[in-house]
Amino acid sequence: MKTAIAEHVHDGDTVVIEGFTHLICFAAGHEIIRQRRRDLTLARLTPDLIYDQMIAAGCAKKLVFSWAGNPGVGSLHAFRRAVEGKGPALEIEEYSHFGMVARFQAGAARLPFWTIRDYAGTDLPRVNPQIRSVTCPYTGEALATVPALNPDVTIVHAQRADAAGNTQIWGLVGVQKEAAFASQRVIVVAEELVDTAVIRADPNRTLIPGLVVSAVVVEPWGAHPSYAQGFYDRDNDFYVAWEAISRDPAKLATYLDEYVYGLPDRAAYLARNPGLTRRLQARAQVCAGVNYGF
Amino acid sequence: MKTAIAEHVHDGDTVVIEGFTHLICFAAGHEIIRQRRRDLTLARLTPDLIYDQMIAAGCAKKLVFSWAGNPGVGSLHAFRRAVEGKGPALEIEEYSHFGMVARFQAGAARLPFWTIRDYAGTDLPRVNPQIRSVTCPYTGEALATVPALNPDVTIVHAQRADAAGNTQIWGLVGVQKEAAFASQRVIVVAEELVDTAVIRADPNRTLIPGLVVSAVVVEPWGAHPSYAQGFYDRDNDFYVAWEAISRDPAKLATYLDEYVYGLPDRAAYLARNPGLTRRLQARAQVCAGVNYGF
Amino acid sequence: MMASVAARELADGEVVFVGIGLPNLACNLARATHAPNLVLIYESGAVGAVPERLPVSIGDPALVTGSLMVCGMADVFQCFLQNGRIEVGFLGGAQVDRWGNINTTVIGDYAHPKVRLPGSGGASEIAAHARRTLVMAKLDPRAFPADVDFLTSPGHRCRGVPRRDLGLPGAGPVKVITDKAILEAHPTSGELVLAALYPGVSADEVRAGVGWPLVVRTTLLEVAPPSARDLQLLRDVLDPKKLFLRG
Amino acid sequence: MMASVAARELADGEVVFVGIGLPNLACNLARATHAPNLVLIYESGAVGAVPERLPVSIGDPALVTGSLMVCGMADVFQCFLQNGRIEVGFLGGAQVDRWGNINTTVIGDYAHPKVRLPGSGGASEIAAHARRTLVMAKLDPRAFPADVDFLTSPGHRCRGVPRRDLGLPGAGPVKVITDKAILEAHPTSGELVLAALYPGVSADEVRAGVGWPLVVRTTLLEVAPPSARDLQLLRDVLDPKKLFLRG
Repeated sequence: MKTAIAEHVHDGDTVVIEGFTHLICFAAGHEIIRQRRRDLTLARLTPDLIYDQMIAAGCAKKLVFSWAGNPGVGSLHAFRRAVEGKGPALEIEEYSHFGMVARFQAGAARLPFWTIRDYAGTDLPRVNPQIRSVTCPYTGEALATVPALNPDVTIVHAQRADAAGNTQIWGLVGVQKEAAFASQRVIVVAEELVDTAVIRADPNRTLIPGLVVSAVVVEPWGAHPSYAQGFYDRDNDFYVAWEAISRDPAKLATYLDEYVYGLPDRAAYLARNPGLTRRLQARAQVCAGVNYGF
Repeated sequence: MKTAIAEHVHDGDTVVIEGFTHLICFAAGHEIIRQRRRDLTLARLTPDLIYDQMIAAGCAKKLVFSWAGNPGVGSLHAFRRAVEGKGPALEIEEYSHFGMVARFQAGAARLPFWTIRDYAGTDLPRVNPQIRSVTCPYTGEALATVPALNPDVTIVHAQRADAAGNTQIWGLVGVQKEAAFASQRVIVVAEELVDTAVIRADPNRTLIPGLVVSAVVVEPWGAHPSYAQGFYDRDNDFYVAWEAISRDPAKLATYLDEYVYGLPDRAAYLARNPGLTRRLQARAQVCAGVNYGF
Repeated sequence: MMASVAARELADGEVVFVGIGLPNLACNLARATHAPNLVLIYESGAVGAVPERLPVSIGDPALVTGSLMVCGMADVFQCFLQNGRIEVGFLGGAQVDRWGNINTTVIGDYAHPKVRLPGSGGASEIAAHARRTLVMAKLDPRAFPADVDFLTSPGHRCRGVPRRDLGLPGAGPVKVITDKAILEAHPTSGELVLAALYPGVSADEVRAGVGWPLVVRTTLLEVAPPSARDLQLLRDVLDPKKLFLRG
Repeated sequence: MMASVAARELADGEVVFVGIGLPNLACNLARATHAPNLVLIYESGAVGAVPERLPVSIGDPALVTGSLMVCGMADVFQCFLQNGRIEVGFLGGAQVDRWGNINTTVIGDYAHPKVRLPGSGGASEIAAHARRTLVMAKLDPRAFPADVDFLTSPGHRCRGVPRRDLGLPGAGPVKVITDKAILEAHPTSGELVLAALYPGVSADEVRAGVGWPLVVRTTLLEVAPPSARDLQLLRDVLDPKKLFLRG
């Protein structure tokens, strides 16, 4: 992880750590904080706790997002302090989920924009000049457009990948495929490194091909407190706890000291959280395979 | 099959039987021929033998396509006779594969058009006025557009589906998902009817949800001479044989009499082709399952 | 009470775009009672979910396990929502105004907000594309201003422009389910009017919770209280930990 | 011979968009010899295919079994091809003209064709987006006219407009591999010129197979014949049934 972040994430980059609730790579975010990257443009649909931590750690110059809350719990207070003028400044560029998804689709297709039927009547285009419109060459109607998002680096957490970066994900897949294809560089962080034969045995399961991947990191439990279907559950208790931690800048600083700066890597993080793996370990519910013969 | 076609395929409809080489539903095409549907607009990327047969049988008023040949063998002669003025007239509307895929994407997203970087320098826009262009609201460059394709009915052949039409496909998936979502009505023809529990055991495998499906037909070997991964191989010998059959209108008429009009259903078709199932039966090469537990 | 009232709005077999919290409770109550074939779709990509536990987030693993389909978010928004396959969408927010517009973005000025809220998420497209939407919010004059500070999700009249002139495919918020009453959109003006009261609630109490002169329907209905069965299901089965039920 | 010559054009590890027939043979020959890590992508959606039999069609089940990834065709064209991930694309056609434009649509007039050909398929987008393309066709004045009857796939100059003015991302057809010689695009004009001859072939024989006054490079190279290994692989292993090899 150290080398992958050092090589592929640079100051000033546009960085995407995707994953919708599922497979959010906290391990990569923590390493970026440890390596003290600065002036990053952080983009993802839901900044979630990981970007709140990176904002608090001073990594972010700008945030591009569509929903900035702590799902089912409350606020991302480091983000709120910045935007409400009670903390270090943070530029924001805001869309809806569909708008962000469409930006990644355009990026993945290497088109300059994507067309969606959205934003009519809302105030969002008034505060975001990047939301524009095109006229349909067939019906003459006006439709909304969003610009392509092509990150410098996208980090995708996955259940398994081979050494070449051929990556398989199941459960919620969010916009990881689009973000990876849209990106200049891609880091895949896998729960499990598997032989290519495992990938080739079920090719329809492959979400991201190795030919777009720059680096593969094997990091078990690397998504905690997010989750990995079939590996471990979401740590909802920590998400609840974050409300109190992030509300108090001092508490937040202490958290970063103890769980990020103060630790060398994810293995140490797990050691620092005794009982975690036992508490969240997934039970087995394995599906049947399908026949690829002919 | 009889009822599904009778209820959902009407004279004058735009009909899509999709499947790229894989899972082309010949059983449905034959039933449409038997029920003597007329004035259909047939749309598919590759008309393949099934549309050549439907053209020869007089079902088609118009063909919308992107590659009209017999893959690796030669021509679709009924199609060629019509277009070369040596047979009953047939309107054509022609795109490239990307153009047809994009038309289904626009249809599935219920947008009036789709944008692609294509056709610059080619003669296709000169002969197809439906290929137009938009100006990017960000870069100012001109990009090609194709109009949405929203069929009246789309027929998708699948390895398995439940009674509600929740459909799982593996191997080549072509544009079936987009065609189904773009369509007013959808008929799913499955090799195997499975309990919903089988679908729910591996939800990432589901390509088409039951909520867009109008009818489910169970028709083993319904794709022959096309194939179904894990069930039976492509009948390449028949594709080769079609060259001689379709080249001679008399031979083609005889084929339709013996294998379509002269037979009540697919079961009779299989009986009429002794040794077929033994020759093409797929060998078992089953992949491992994945864990959906948490 | 709100969850139980919302559940009654769902017909069996309908396709519902579900949010977290009370809407999720309402949907699961409906599934457990009169609408066993309700199809729950979450913006996270879970289709036909049958959560065995109350999901804390819309991306909960329990929504995936045993669902009918899991798809990418591009499909959720393009093929389901924009395609018009969603019959009912649930919305809530910090502010709901006279026209059913919703604000989940900022209180105060966008550039210098008093309170920064999460933002749209999928709400603006649900408000635009779901065939109809149901809004759930507790009455409070600050929560029900005459006009929202920021218009995140379009209702029946947006900054003076009638919904029909905005080319929005869906019918918009047909009902606003509060903790004291149900407001409905006036068929022509689109203004929210008082349509039904919860047992023991007066029209004045509702007026006091709304930041504009609330029009009251001439024939005011009384909302039936939750059945014993509903309450038992909600308290003992669906939300035993009282994650979302309060009182 | 053509397959063997084409195979030499492929570097190990390159991402190749493969068509059926000779291009497929060339790719599998390259994989069996100097380019074991060639990534074969078929427009049908098979990525990193390792066909255990010679595929008769680009949708052959053998391309799926054991491949690295199977994706929908929307991904093939948007995320791989239009995205610029394809390094080499193979093309062929009934007509290849002086500028490397290809016709696979009609011989004669489009509305009243003498011969109706299959059409573009994915060829026009491969010609536009692959970083470079290799064209394979047998010499014949009818197959190599000065200008194609119908321009299906753009080369270096389309109806008078230079490729660079068309905004086409790829470099276009860098080499045309025939049964007698290799033609290459002139670096500035984009016109196909004679670059290399097969053993025992004269420039005049090649001129006779081309429908325009063919320019011949001053330094004309001779193409090395296929190695014994190549011939043995092609005849005994890759195409034992002679499906695509003729002579």
